[in-house]
Amino acid sequence: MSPHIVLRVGAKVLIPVILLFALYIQFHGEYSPGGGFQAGIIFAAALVLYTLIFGLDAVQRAVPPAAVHLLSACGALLYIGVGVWAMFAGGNFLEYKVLAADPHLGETMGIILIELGVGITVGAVVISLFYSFAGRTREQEN
Amino acid sequence: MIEHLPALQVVLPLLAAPLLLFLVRWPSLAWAFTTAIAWATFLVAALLLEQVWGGAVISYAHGGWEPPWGIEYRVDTVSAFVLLIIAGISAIVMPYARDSVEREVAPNRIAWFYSAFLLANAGLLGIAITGDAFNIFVFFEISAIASYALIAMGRDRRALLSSFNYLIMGTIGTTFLLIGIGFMYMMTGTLNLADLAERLPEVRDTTTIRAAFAFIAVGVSLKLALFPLHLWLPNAYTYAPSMVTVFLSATATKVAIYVLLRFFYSVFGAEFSFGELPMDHVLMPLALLGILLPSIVAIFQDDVKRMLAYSSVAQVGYIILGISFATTLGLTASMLHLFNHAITKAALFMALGAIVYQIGGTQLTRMAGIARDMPWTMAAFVIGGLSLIGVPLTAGFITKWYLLLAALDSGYWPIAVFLLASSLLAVIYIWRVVEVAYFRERPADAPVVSEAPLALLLPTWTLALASILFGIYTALPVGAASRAATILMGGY
Amino acid sequence: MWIRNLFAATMLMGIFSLLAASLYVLLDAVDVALTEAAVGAGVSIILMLGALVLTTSKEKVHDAKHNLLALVVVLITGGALIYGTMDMPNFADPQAPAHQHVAPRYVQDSVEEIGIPNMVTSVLASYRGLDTLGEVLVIFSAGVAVLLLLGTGTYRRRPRPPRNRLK
Amino acid sequence: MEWLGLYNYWVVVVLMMVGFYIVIAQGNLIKKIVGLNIFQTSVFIFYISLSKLDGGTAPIYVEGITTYSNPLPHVLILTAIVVGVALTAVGLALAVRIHEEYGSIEEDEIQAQDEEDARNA
Repeated sequence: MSPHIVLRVGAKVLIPVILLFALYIQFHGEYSPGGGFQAGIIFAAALVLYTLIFGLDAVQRAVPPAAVHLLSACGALLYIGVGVWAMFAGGNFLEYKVLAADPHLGETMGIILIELGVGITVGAVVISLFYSFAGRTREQEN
Repeated sequence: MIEHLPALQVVLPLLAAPLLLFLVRWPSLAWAFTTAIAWATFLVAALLLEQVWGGAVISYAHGGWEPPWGIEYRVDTVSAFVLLIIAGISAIVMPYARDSVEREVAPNRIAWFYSAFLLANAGLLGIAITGDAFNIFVFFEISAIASYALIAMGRDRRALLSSFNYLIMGTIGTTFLLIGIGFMYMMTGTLNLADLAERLPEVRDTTTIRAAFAFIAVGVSLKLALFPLHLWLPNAYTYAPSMVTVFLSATATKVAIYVLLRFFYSVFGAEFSFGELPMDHVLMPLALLGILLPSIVAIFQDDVKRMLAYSSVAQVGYIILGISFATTLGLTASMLHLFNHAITKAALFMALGAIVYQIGGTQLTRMAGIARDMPWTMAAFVIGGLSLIGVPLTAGFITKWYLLLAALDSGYWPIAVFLLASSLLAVIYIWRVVEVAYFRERPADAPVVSEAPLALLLPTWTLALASILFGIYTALPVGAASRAATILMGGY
Repeated sequence: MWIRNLFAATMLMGIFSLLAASLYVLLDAVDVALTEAAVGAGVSIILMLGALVLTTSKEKVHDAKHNLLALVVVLITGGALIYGTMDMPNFADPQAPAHQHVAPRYVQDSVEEIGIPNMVTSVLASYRGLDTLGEVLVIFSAGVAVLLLLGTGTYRRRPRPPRNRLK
Repeated sequence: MEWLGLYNYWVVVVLMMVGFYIVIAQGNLIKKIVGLNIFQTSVFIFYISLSKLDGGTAPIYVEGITTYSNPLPHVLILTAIVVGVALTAVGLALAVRIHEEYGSIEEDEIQAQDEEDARNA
């Protein structure tokens, strides 16, 4: 545990802002640069920062590795799921137009959903990569 | 659902791979699920081949965006044939995998292992089915990343370094491919293969297109282990887990060859590749050297798995030789060898996997007299070996026969002699194994072993019998191969 | 290349990425710049540092025996690339074929067809949605691969077997 | 003037070759990965520079602007960057495991150990 009060308070102020920023990047990607991929990475960066200051155990208690792995699968499944949904709705794979009565609405909905899938998978995988590498370090030290 | 078959071909394994992460606690359930998916994929591939058998071309526009704006899946006889090989091998290898993987991989990693296997499988299928140049790159990387992990799961620590070397070589290969695709895009403004084929003739006299051709040729050659760019292959195949060796040896290099064929014949066109650029004069010496030298190296190997890995490099040489004739007959021989070699090599590696399962290794010294303890396994190995050599009534003979015809047809009679001579090299290395396994005494201190379990023997024998069956009943492979060759010669 | 300290090499790699990212901004590729900054200067560097902690940060001094062959290969490749650039259209030429065939539809019609102002997002998610699915699965397979290689990173509860073997 | 229009590609080629040289000439596994990263990033710069248009702006629709840079290469490179980081992660994980097994990340030292194993076997 780090005794540096400035770092700890600073991080506590900073991390919610980073998470908010990640959400902004995620859902504003249609209008400005950004999207699921960048948001996922920023989200993961917030957790990495948390780890650096509060330690790996604290983070893994909050976000257990097993959950992260399942999340990474869920993101990919969401993406493929939207594609399959479009198939059942009468279109081709990943044809978002058919998801709603209005093609524009369908496209927008599809894009938001798959971007969400991208964001979840990327964020979860980056966290999982970080866990794997950081966990090895700890094992070696023991 | 029939119109969605092309998408399902790739989406099925892609969908199953993340789902396996939910089955980490139940390894046998993970295995059963993967097997079901592999067989479903095989069924889809068979249906696709049936649909395009008469020469039809299925085009499937992802997202409903017509090509070249969207990404297109494009199935003709060539790709359906390759799809059938990949899906067929992965369907047969799955029943075999259960025992073999249980012995070689830690139980808490089995679900991840199968997930990586399905990703590799889906990646290869995706390469074979897609009609978009950049999509080939993306799916190359999916299958590559999954295979690096699969190879590194070998129990020997040398598996790690061989996987790392494969990663470096493979990435250089795909980056070259990326450069080539970029150059082509720059000159034509499109990424769709069929569209490229249409627009390339306008600009084909530019240096940029020639450079693009060179980069794609070298990049893909790295992936397909064309001599002398094969250095990553022997180690990777030797140290990988048995099931991975079976799968990759039968599929990974084959798909890379398919990509090479697509670019040489369909996209650039035979006239450009072999007429304006002297690709036949580049490929033929490489193919001949690639048959000769690895075969000789194989004779001096003491590890049978490694011996067969070198033999795989030599077999790639045969396929490239067929391509370098640039005739329909030569291409038929190549396509045929894609199929026959996949079956033969998979049978051989499966037999070796059964030996690894029982005695833990495939060094010749450890295999002395093994045929007495494991008669069925070794008998399957001998059948596979005969097919590898090209003895009549085996699948291997059919390809050698067509290669011979193609060589004579093009007037290269010295190559016909060379083919016979190179088969003798195969006789020598296979005989070395047979001699040790059948005619040496089992060492007194060797552990007593029994025959491999039925779950390993059945798939091995299925493939061994298949390599005899397709040596006698040739309608399916020869029919598909000659149709595929005609389509390739005809351009897109 | 000549730096023996791998930490310094990693940092230089990060700086290279950041420079590349600012170049992308100059070339109008804002989405790519954002990603390159996040990935090249963020994720890659974190992973590199993690790997360096687990391995070693000092490189052994080598003699330069294989470098001649490498140099020849690199020069041939570079020569081929330069040869390839000879017939390329000029930089930023609006008449270049790359901007003529497929791309105009993305630029002119995507807003109308999809209803989203960011064309990169439209192309990424809709026109070429399959590539992006591929991208998600690439990163997913990297996750699975690292799990297979390094494990989950949680404590192993049971005592590890090697200790018993020593007795 | 015509030749000057290509100079930026030549700069990219030089960068690519630096990265490529590091990959094949270096014996250190981590440095190979650094080289691979530089090689790939240079290819990305090439793609992005071919998407630039004279007088174009970033491809986000704004009323009144008609010239945009070509968005397609941007999309391709977004995908390629992700592929690159995935490869980096797997390569580094392999390097870590190799270090655990061999105690070294120098190619020649590892090969020496393997040869010694082969002699002892």
